[in-house]
Amino acid sequence: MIKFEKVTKIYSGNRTAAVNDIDLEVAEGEICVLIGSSGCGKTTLMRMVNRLIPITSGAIHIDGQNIMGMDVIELRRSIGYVIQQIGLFPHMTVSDNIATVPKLLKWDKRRIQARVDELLSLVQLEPAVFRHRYPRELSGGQAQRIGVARAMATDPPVMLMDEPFGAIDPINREVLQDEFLGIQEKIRKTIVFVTHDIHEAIKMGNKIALLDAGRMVQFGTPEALLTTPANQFVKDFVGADRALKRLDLLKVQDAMMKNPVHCHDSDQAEAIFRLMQEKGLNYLLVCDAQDQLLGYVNLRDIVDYSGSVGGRIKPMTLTVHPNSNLKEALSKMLSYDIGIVVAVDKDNKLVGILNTMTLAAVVGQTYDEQGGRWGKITAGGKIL
Amino acid sequence: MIKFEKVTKIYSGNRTAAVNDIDLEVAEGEICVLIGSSGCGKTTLMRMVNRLIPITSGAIHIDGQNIMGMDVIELRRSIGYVIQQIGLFPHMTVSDNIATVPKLLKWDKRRIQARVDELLSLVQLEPAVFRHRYPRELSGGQAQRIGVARAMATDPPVMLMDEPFGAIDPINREVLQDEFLGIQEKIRKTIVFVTHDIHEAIKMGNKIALLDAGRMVQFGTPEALLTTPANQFVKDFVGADRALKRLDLLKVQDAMMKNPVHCHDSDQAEAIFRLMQEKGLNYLLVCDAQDQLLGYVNLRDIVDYSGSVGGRIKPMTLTVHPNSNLKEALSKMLSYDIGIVVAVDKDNKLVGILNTMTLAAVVGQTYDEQGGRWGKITAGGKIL
Amino acid sequence: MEIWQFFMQNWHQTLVLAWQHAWVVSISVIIAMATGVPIGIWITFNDEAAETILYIAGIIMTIPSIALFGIMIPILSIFGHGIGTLPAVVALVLYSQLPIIRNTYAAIKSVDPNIIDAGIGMGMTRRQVLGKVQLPMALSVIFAGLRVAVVMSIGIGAIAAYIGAGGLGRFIFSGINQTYGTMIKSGAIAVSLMAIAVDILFGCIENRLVSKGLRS
Amino acid sequence: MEIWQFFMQNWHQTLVLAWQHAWVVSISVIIAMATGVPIGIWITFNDEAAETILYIAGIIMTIPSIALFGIMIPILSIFGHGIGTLPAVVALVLYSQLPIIRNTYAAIKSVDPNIIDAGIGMGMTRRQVLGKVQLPMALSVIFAGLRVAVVMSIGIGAIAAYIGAGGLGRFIFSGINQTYGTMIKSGAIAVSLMAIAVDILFGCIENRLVSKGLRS
Amino acid sequence: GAAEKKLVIGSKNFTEQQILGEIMIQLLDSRGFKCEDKTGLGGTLVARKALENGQIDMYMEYTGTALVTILKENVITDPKACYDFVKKADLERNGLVWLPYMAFNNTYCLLMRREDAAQKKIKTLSDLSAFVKANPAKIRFGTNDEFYARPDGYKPLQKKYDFQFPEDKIVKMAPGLLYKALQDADLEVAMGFATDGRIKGMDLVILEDDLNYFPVYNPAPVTKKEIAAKYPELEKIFSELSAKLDTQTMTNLNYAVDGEHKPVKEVVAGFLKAAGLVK
Ligand SMILES: Nc1ncnc2c1ncn2[C@@H]1O[C@H](COP(=O)(O)OP(=O)(O)OP(=O)(O)O)[C@@H](O)[C@H]1O
Ligand SMILES: Nc1ncnc2c1ncn2[C@@H]1O[C@H](COP(=O)(O)OP(=O)(O)OP(=O)(O)O)[C@@H](O)[C@H]1O
Ligand SMILES: [Mg+2]
Ligand SMILES: [Mg+2]
Repeated sequence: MIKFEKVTKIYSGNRTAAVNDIDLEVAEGEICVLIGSSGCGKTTLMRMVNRLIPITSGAIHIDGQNIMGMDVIELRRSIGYVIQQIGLFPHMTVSDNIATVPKLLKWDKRRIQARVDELLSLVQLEPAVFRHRYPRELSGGQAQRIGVARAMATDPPVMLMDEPFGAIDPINREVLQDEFLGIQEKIRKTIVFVTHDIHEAIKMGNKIALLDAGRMVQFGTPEALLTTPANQFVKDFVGADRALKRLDLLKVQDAMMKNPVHCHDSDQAEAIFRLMQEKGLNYLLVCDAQDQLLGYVNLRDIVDYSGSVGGRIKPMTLTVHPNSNLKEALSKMLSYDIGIVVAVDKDNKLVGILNTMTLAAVVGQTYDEQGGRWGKITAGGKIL
Repeated sequence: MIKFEKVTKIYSGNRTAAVNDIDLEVAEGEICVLIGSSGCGKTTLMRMVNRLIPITSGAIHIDGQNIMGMDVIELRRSIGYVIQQIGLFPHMTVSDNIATVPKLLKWDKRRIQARVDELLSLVQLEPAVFRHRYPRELSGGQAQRIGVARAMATDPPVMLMDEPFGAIDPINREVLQDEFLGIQEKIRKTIVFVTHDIHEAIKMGNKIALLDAGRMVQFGTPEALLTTPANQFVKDFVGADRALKRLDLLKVQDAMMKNPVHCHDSDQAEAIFRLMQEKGLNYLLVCDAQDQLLGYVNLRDIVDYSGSVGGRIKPMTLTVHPNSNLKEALSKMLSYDIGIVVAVDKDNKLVGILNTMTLAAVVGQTYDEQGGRWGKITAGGKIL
Repeated sequence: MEIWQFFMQNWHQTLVLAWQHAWVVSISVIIAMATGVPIGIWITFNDEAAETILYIAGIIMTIPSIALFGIMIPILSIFGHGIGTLPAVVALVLYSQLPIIRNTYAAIKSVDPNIIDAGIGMGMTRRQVLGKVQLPMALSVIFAGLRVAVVMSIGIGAIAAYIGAGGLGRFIFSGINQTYGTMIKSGAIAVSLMAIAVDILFGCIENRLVSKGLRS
Repeated sequence: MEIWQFFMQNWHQTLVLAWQHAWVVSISVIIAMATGVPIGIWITFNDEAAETILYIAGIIMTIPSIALFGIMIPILSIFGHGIGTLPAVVALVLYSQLPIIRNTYAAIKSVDPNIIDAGIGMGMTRRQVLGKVQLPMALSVIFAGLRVAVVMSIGIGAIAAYIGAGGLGRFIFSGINQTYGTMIKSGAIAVSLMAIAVDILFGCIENRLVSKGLRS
Repeated sequence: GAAEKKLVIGSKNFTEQQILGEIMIQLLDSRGFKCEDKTGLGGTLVARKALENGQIDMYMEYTGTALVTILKENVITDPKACYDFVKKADLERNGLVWLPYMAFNNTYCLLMRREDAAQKKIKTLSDLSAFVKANPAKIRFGTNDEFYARPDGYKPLQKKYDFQFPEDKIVKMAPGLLYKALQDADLEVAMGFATDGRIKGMDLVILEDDLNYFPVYNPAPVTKKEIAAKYPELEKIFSELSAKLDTQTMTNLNYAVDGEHKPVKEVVAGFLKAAGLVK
């Protein structure tokens, strides 16, 4: 647990505080994401934790112990620090960079080598290719990943990560985030994580702290930040599309309507036709006897058709997995103009259905005390 | 215009090419965004343009002239280069850093100072505070912005920007992007722009080039990348939510249904009630005589009410500007469970209405040759 | 105390010798800087020349001053300056080259290549990269070389006495020949004081020239 | 040619003197490195000591060798080594301090603070930051100082002859006294050759020690 | 008016030479010359080269030094014969004119501490030879390189007196330091110069050259042919000086500077006055 108590930092020569009276508690085993505008004091706040810069006033405690009372070397060794400027040692190979702390701790050679290779693979770099490179022979994103690997080398219980994935492409970033979260699930480290990417903040953070000009503006779960932003600044920061961003947090299974209306391929077309007409439906999903999705039927197609609906099924490709996030579902929904998306499990069993209303029902608020239809939009509609 | 012809780069000591047989044409006055996984050769490709690294084979032409035939100093002076590693001169103040090239060109002092202040303001840094700082006294994002300002100092006709906004928070980044696009609208520079942020790529790029392992995978408009990704790699790269991303490209006015159904506050409640019942509407928008949006009426509220509907109006806050992008509109739409959002112009005049169907109509494809309703979703609906 | 007395008794001569010493050394140092630093810079462009130049500077440094004078007298006599200030200055300039050239070379070579890259990328000429980036960043190490050279020059400036250029070396050599400890010490102390004074001066210049942005 | 003849005729003495010279210089250089580098490192931690130490090293460098011997003979005579190798070594060690200390100091001070920061942030002790970060990165500039000191030592190693420690200085001083040009030149050439040889040796060591990652 | 009679006077850089240089300056100044002071040059090599190349007009060289180290001839032990030979040879070979030589002989000598010599009962070089033969390990000998290597130096001396210091007991060092080393008992025997003031000052004794081995070293002003021709009066001026500078006088002058630390100028002025050479 890292606890900041009224922490203030004023750089000599500056008139304003870089970090101003911050109270913050990062719970044991949690990831606390720091976000905020450029220059708001995120790096400064971090660097006070491992005593790279002195605190002007206030105190920081780790696991209840004031950091000023701890042995500074041990303090820093117990903290993995990913530097914003990357800061690889230019005179050391990639392998030596990663092995820096293990070597300080006098791990034996084989263990070090194994760990280096493991970490290189973790950050998606081929050990055989990169082990003996020097930093100047790396691309920006590769160097950044080596920086992350170096900080993780000894699996320190606390990590300070200053924009660790900032220079990495989306695919690799997602892989790294997932790997990292995977590790975090097993070894619960206490992590302070800076990012400028709200999606990353939402994905990685158990808590998010939003700073502005050295002060804490809001501290809470990603959910809280998106749903109840404390003020206009927070709203601006998370973006006008914050409702959409909340979809990142949610899974299809949280929002979908379970057991949606459908028929079976063995049902008689006439009966289904009548039913659809009665309910005013133009389409209906069709499953087999095991409830596996087969497709859908179009009202038109079964007019004057006798036999089972199975003969008139059209394939349904707009499906999502109940575990996917709602963003993806929404995107699929918008990819075609039908306004729904169907959730099937890994056995292709129909498990739910989503439309925009159901999405809004999860992330949105009720606008009027009573639901109702706005009706079909009349393009170029005249005044009534 | 920058033209790459079969450009290949193999770093000495490497077995594989960092840039492999790239053909690319960045049109005059356009921004070409380079994206691709970390280490795919973006920086390498850029640095060949201003001859910071030699080309192994192939040729690069600027405005039809082979760069190898140009005076290298003039070539570089005509190109603003934002370095991925920022690379500020540590021994110079912020102001001197920005003024480097103007000083080389012997601009007079007053002009330099005015330009420095202008650029500092442009990158959202208070000149009075930052002018005399040294790079080590800046935060990561501040330093990066100085790097951008420095490259823009003499308004070079060509710019190479290597992740110029990577370390900047979303608010400032958006401001910078907009300022930059504003400038670009006036002074049409030819720009190569690297980013890892697909949103940024979509927003900034006239064209996007996606590289993988040194090779060009797809080159086209952002639209094309999102709608017709060349292969699975491109799909993965732009993300599963690429339909949503397309919303970034579109404005409300491109998608909204114009002249939606509505009534006027002076209309008689009985007539409107009848009309709504007839059309099966629960809600209806209400405008005044000048077509300014006043709010909406709920069917329930005008039952047994006589008089003009003006007396029963509820306020309508879910409005967007026709110029906002669709992402924002969708987000608003999802914020409440009513499934529509109303577009009003700056005079609060009702100009259109959006729902998910209209959105899908713009970004999505028609799933079935004939539209129709999937009907109300029945939660826990039984098999019919 | 004796030393104080010595100075009191010989204040006039002390001043004259100190002045001669300072004069010879200042000229030498200025010339040595004006040659050594550019040479050091130049050889950063030319690795082959670098070796040769550094070896030559090394060889020069190993030539005993008397031998050097023996070589120079016939040559400089052609211009009527076989003895006196000129050969002393030439000798000091030659001896100062190695520390100045080598430090300038090493300093410029060890500037962070990323920063140089930034300069080149902005369209600086080689000369501009040097003047605006490499030199300012290498300054403190170049100054280390200069300060060694200056102190060394003041020290071996005593040899000016060998060749009739006077200087505080006169006290020292006379003192040695006379086994006159006080005189030796007085000469040595005067030289040391001068060395410290000039070193402090150079420290101040260094402080003014080295950018605040480079200090940690 | 004469010189070649001289060497042929005096090969035995040449070898003996060269050996003495090399011996005195090697010991001196090793001791000078073993003292100067640590002192240079130490004063990076202590800015006040830095000034003092550097001034002292400067003063020492300005003391003429003969005067230095004059001071040392009575002191070292106490241990029965008033003359011979010991005072020669002491003198060379003392003279080498300034270039070594100053370069070590300047080199370490000019290492990029961001990189040092990375080391400190990882929990390195001061000593480890020094050994693993600062020294390796400062190495080429430190070597510049060492190489100046070594060449200088070989050059002024000739003074060992003054104090009965032999060395190639004997050729030079005898030659000077006898106005025997060939002998002077032979001595000077032998010294220069030794200086170049040792400088090349140090160049190789430097090449091996300085990380490939730092070369541009 | 008459053209100024300008002369540049040099000297080597040890005390006796400084005194001789100053004597020439003061003497010539009093006889209507205008002298420029370039005394204190760093040794025979520098002074001689400076003279040959016209950088100085005159300095005092020792006959023995010129004979042996410059002209590379064999030793002559008679002062007059030596002088005559050098004068003739230097004029013929190098165009240099030797003016009248001074009476004193600053030859080499071997020195010991007074009480040590008394204790070891050594008075002459023959005594030393005997002692060394008897106790080779008990005696250390200091010399400068020049004496050690000179054709009229240490090696022939050994031959003449038939003795040999063990090679490891021979210490070669700078002459300025020899006296100090001898005084500090780092040495038992050291070479020296007969007129050196420190012999008196440090209470040392000269071992008598009972076999007349050492060559003669009478100093004489040396100048270029052209100067000697231009100023014929020089001959007379220095012949006046010649007789006044005997070994005892020179030793005393040296002692006044080396031992009593009086300024050279003052010592010389006193001498010239006392000798009646200037008023
Ligand atoms: N000096 C060098 N020597 C050897 N290999 C190099 C060198 N510089 C870059 N590379 C390699 O070339 C490839 C392309 O590097 P480049 O810097 O162009 O990548 P990039 O696309 O800019 O990546 P990033 O997004 O991570 O900055 C990488 O695999 C890198 O490891
Ligand atoms: N050494 C320093 N001296 C003076 N001011 C400094 C120093 N370091 C940082 N600052 C200032 O303190 C403020 C906070 O800096 P900090 O580096 O903590 O910002 P940050 O939140 O990490 O920003 P970014 O996202 O841009 O990295 C900034 O305004 C910066 O200019
Ligand atoms: Mg930061
Ligand atoms: Mg890159």
